[in-house]
Amino acid sequence: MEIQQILFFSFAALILLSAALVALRPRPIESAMWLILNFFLTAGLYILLGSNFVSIIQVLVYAGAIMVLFVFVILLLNLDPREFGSEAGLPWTSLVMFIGFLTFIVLSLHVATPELMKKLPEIKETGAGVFGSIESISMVLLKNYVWGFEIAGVILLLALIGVGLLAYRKPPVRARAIHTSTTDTMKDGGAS
Amino acid sequence: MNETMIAWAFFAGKILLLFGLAFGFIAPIMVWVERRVCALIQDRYGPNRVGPLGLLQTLADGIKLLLKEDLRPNEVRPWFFILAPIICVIPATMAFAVIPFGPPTTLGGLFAEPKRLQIAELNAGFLYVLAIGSLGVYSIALAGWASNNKFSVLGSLRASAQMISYELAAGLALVSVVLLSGSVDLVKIVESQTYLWNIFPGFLAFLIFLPAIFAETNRTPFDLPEAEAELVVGYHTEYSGMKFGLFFLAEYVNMTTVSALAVLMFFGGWEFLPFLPWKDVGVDVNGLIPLFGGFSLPAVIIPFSWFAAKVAFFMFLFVWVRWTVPRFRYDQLMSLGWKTLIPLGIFNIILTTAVIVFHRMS
Amino acid sequence: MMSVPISYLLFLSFGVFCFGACGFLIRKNALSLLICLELMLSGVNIAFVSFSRLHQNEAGNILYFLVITVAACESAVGLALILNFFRIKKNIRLEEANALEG
Amino acid sequence: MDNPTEILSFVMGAAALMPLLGACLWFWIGKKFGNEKVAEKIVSVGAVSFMAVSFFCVLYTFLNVEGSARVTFFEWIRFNSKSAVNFAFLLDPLSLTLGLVVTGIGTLIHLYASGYMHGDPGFGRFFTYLNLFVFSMLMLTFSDSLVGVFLGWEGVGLCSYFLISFWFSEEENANAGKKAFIVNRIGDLGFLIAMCALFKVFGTLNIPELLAAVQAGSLTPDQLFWIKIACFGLVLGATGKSAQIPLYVWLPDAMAGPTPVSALIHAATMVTAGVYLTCRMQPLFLLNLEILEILAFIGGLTAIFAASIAIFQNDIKKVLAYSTISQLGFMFLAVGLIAPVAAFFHLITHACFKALLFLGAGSVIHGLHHEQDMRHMGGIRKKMPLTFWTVTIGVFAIAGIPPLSGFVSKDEILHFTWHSHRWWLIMFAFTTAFLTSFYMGRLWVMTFFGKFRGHHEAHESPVSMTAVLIVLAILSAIAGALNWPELWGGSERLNEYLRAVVSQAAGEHTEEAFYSSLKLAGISSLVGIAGLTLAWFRYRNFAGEEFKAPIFRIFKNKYYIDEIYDFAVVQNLKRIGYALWKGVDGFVIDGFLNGCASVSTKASLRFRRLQTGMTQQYALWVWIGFLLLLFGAWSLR
Repeated sequence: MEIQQILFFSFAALILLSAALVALRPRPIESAMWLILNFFLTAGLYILLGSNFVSIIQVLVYAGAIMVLFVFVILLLNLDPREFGSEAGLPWTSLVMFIGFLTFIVLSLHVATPELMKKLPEIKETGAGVFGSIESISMVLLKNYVWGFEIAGVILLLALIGVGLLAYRKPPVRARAIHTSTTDTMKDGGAS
Repeated sequence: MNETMIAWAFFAGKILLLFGLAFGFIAPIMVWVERRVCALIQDRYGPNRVGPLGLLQTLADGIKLLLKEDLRPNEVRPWFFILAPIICVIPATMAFAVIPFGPPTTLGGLFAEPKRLQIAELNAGFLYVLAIGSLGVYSIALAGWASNNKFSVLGSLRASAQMISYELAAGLALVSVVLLSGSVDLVKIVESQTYLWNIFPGFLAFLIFLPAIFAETNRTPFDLPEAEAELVVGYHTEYSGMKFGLFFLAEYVNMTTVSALAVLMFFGGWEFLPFLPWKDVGVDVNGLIPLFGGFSLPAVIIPFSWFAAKVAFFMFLFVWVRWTVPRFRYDQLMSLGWKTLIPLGIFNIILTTAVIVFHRMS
Repeated sequence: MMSVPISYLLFLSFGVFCFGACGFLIRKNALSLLICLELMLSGVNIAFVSFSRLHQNEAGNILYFLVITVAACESAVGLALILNFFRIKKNIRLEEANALEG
Repeated sequence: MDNPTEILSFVMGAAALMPLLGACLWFWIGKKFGNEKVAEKIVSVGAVSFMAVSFFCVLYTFLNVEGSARVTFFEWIRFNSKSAVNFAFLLDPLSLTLGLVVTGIGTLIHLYASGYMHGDPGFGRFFTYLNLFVFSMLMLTFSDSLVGVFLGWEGVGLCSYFLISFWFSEEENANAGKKAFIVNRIGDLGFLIAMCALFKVFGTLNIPELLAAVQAGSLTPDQLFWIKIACFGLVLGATGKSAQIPLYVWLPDAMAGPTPVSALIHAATMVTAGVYLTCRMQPLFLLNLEILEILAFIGGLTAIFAASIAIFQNDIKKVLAYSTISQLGFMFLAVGLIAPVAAFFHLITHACFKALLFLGAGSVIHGLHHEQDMRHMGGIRKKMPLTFWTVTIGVFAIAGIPPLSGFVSKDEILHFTWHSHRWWLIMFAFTTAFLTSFYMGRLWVMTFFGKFRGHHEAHESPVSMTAVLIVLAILSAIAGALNWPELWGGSERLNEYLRAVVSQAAGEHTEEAFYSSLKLAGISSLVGIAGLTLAWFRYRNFAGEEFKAPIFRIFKNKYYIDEIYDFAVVQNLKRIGYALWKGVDGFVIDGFLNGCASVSTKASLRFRRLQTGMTQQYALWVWIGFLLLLFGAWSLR
């Protein structure tokens, strides 16, 4: 077995392990931590697959932005166990796990065919650069998928506006009063 | 020695050099520099007892931290409390991996091809630094949360919000530099500014980038997360001993990283002066410098030292600013980030793009 | 570089997806639910990137970008909703969000 | 605008659009504009001047068009690459003559109405409807396609409905409007059938092309059959709009509307649309002479039938309404006897003198403070001299006293009837002539002579009304000159003019014919004078007594036609409606719907248990569905 395969299997095992822990740990912060680890491992997997740019984006966006947001909200709420709820009962958990396992089996049956068992091809040039490099991806993205790219931008903008609307609260009266009084004092200080 | 072994030795040498410098030299020196400069600015002596000029003060401090009892308050969340300082150091160290510290060189003919003086020869180094740099926030968040202390939580909340916000500003500023250089490879970015440093066309970007890196590293005037007067010391209130030492270390390593980044992105990296690169002065980075007794050093030592000097200047700038500029208020910090730097950054990108497109067309 | 069959990568993708789905159903607080949603999307992403490699075609990588765009929006909006929910209910227990009970 | 066609299209467009514009304006102005008096002034001046503009436009066209012309405004409906319906006007003698009548009489009646409706809260609304009516009537008159005619046809019906039930706050008026509308729908069905049949045969609905195709001949029996259907439909439509047997019942009730409306719509213009249509489509009817026969018979029967009812009516407007029906019967008689020019001539003269009579009656009603019952009138000739004299001219004209216009036109119809040698029709015509002069005499005597039996003091109407009366009286007196028979030294101008469009047997110019026509004229004027005289002696000292013999009860009750219709049609329809309501709507449809509702209610009472409000349970269902799909897809491989 080559080193790449060893790496793949160890990464795969760790990804699955961390995914399981994301699903099974009761506290959100633990789930989030395991998910961050999962994302790092997935980024490693992407490097193995040759998609370097995707791998960096995985770290930059998923681990660096999205998960930070999660951790930030978890910190902000600073929940104790009473506030994030009790655990599901064993029957429900086992039912869900069973269905999950069944789904995995059926999905795997779909792809466990001889023609999908052949090895992945070697990486080659795609014209703009090596496969998976930033040049190659951006050429395709901005040539063939420019509408998708623009729509993604619009979606992000909409999400930004929506989140702003959802999260905005008028500052409570007291805080505003304090703010104005400080500025007043400052003015007074300046005058005298 | 066959070539493989040379390659491995080169690789190990790069790691040793960089991390040795970072942990064994820069951090201790910086602690000393900080205290001495502080004292200088405040018109007092500073540490001057241990060793010559108090240079060994940091060593003594380090020994003290290592030998101190590992205190763990009762109410903390145990795993995360220990995890936080560890994952504080990891990203700081990882970011170092792609920082090139000299021009690609054959080390005086040791190699047939010029080799990069960079641990991980990643061609998307700039993105990598950004990606890894954005991870530092986890340790702070975790540290605050795990301490189970109101001040700590507040501190880490502030830190998270601040770092997320200013990361955007820094990223936007750097994007315009990438546009100017036409690459995300740090070595190529430096090579693109052999004559014209990016600080000249990208001055606006630098103006955005500078406050952003101060905020990124939680340094004054943006050290809100550890504002002593308000939050005791914020997220590491509950930490002591070497766990605190790790936070401390990471801070200086981060400072080094962003300083190096600033030098690489804006100040021509290891090049000599604007419009006057080493090769025009007559320094061949692949050559050798003869020393006494038949010994010789690779000439690459000269640009490397020059690069280190530039980084050192930025580190000094950090210290200098810390002891001269007062702290921002939190809402001022946020409005500076979101209402000034980010719009300015977007405007800068549009402007840069327009200028580049116009330049290409004409 | 790596020489494993595509189906192994798909097994991995399915595994991550199913764990995410299970977590989505097992966890009782809204934050964990969102986290598990991210996990499911990540599982899908693995499949996309793998197919991209299989066909030596950047389309899969580009779909990855679109997916993370959606994931970012989804998590941002979801977290804002959770914050509002918390403001109203003072907890994030999902079983309290049952005003539409039949 | 140098091109004559362009000028024509501009002028005719203005003629049609002025009333439409007015209709849009008056409602708004009458409702919102300043105080009521100002609004009334603006509306009355505006409406009359708009109508006058419209009249002069038509007059200009009348004077400037040689023969006939077509102006196309825009393409309206395209059927296929070859045929389309244009929004176009057909300007030929027939339509221009009627157009002049419509706009001319219309202008006078607008002027009259501005006095008559003074102070009414719905002043602006009234003129809106009236102007809309004029627009529709012009569409009906000038459209060069049956679709356009139908548009106008429906438009006038709608306006008629609006105006009959103008004072809708009284249920009786509203019911009268509904009756008119519904009865007219039956006629409209005939029109629609005719349109469909004609389109089937000719593939076009443009009147000139249609008539050209008919005159080109060489039609197959199948086509002739469909043309016959179309003629039947047209006759049905005409009887509906022109209030002939069997669809006349709406017109007497239509008197519920304001008197100017009765004069304009239900005497002078709209009700003559049927006559106009049959004249316009005469070539079709010439292919089906038996239908013309039927039309003549319907006309004659309606004439005598309505006249016999009119004798026993006490409401002054009802008398005039039945008189209108009767006179329209005369016109149809003429059309049926292939004398469309005579019919059209009578149409014109009738428009003048019947408008005069209605307006005179309106003046009387106005003067007597909305008293319509002739038993409560009498002896007001001194109080209302202008009204008296003008109405006298109208009465003499309709009674056929020479040389007034009614004499000339009616005599022409009698002349044609006489020469048709159909004894039934001759009998009908002469009896009707006698009855007409009798009931008109009765009306005249009961209203203006004898003792005053009313409650309110009478007063003369304002100038805007009496002036109109005078103008109309002059017209009634001299309109006969339009078509004064050649035999008596006249020019027969109308005949010459209309001959281009419609065909009518030419009169003989022999000595014998002259004496025979003179004899006929003598008889008809004698009949008229006899009727008036009889009425004079019978009603000179009227004090409320009536004919007592039981045979007259049948006349008095209008042959029980309303009751028969009620029994035969309305009650049965109600029964069918009731059965449909209870059986189909109540049981089948409601049952089905209620069944659905109750099934879904019961089902949802069970299924709502699934709605636990727990997001994750929903997610589980989704997941299970997804799993089943996966299984299905896998097992189908």
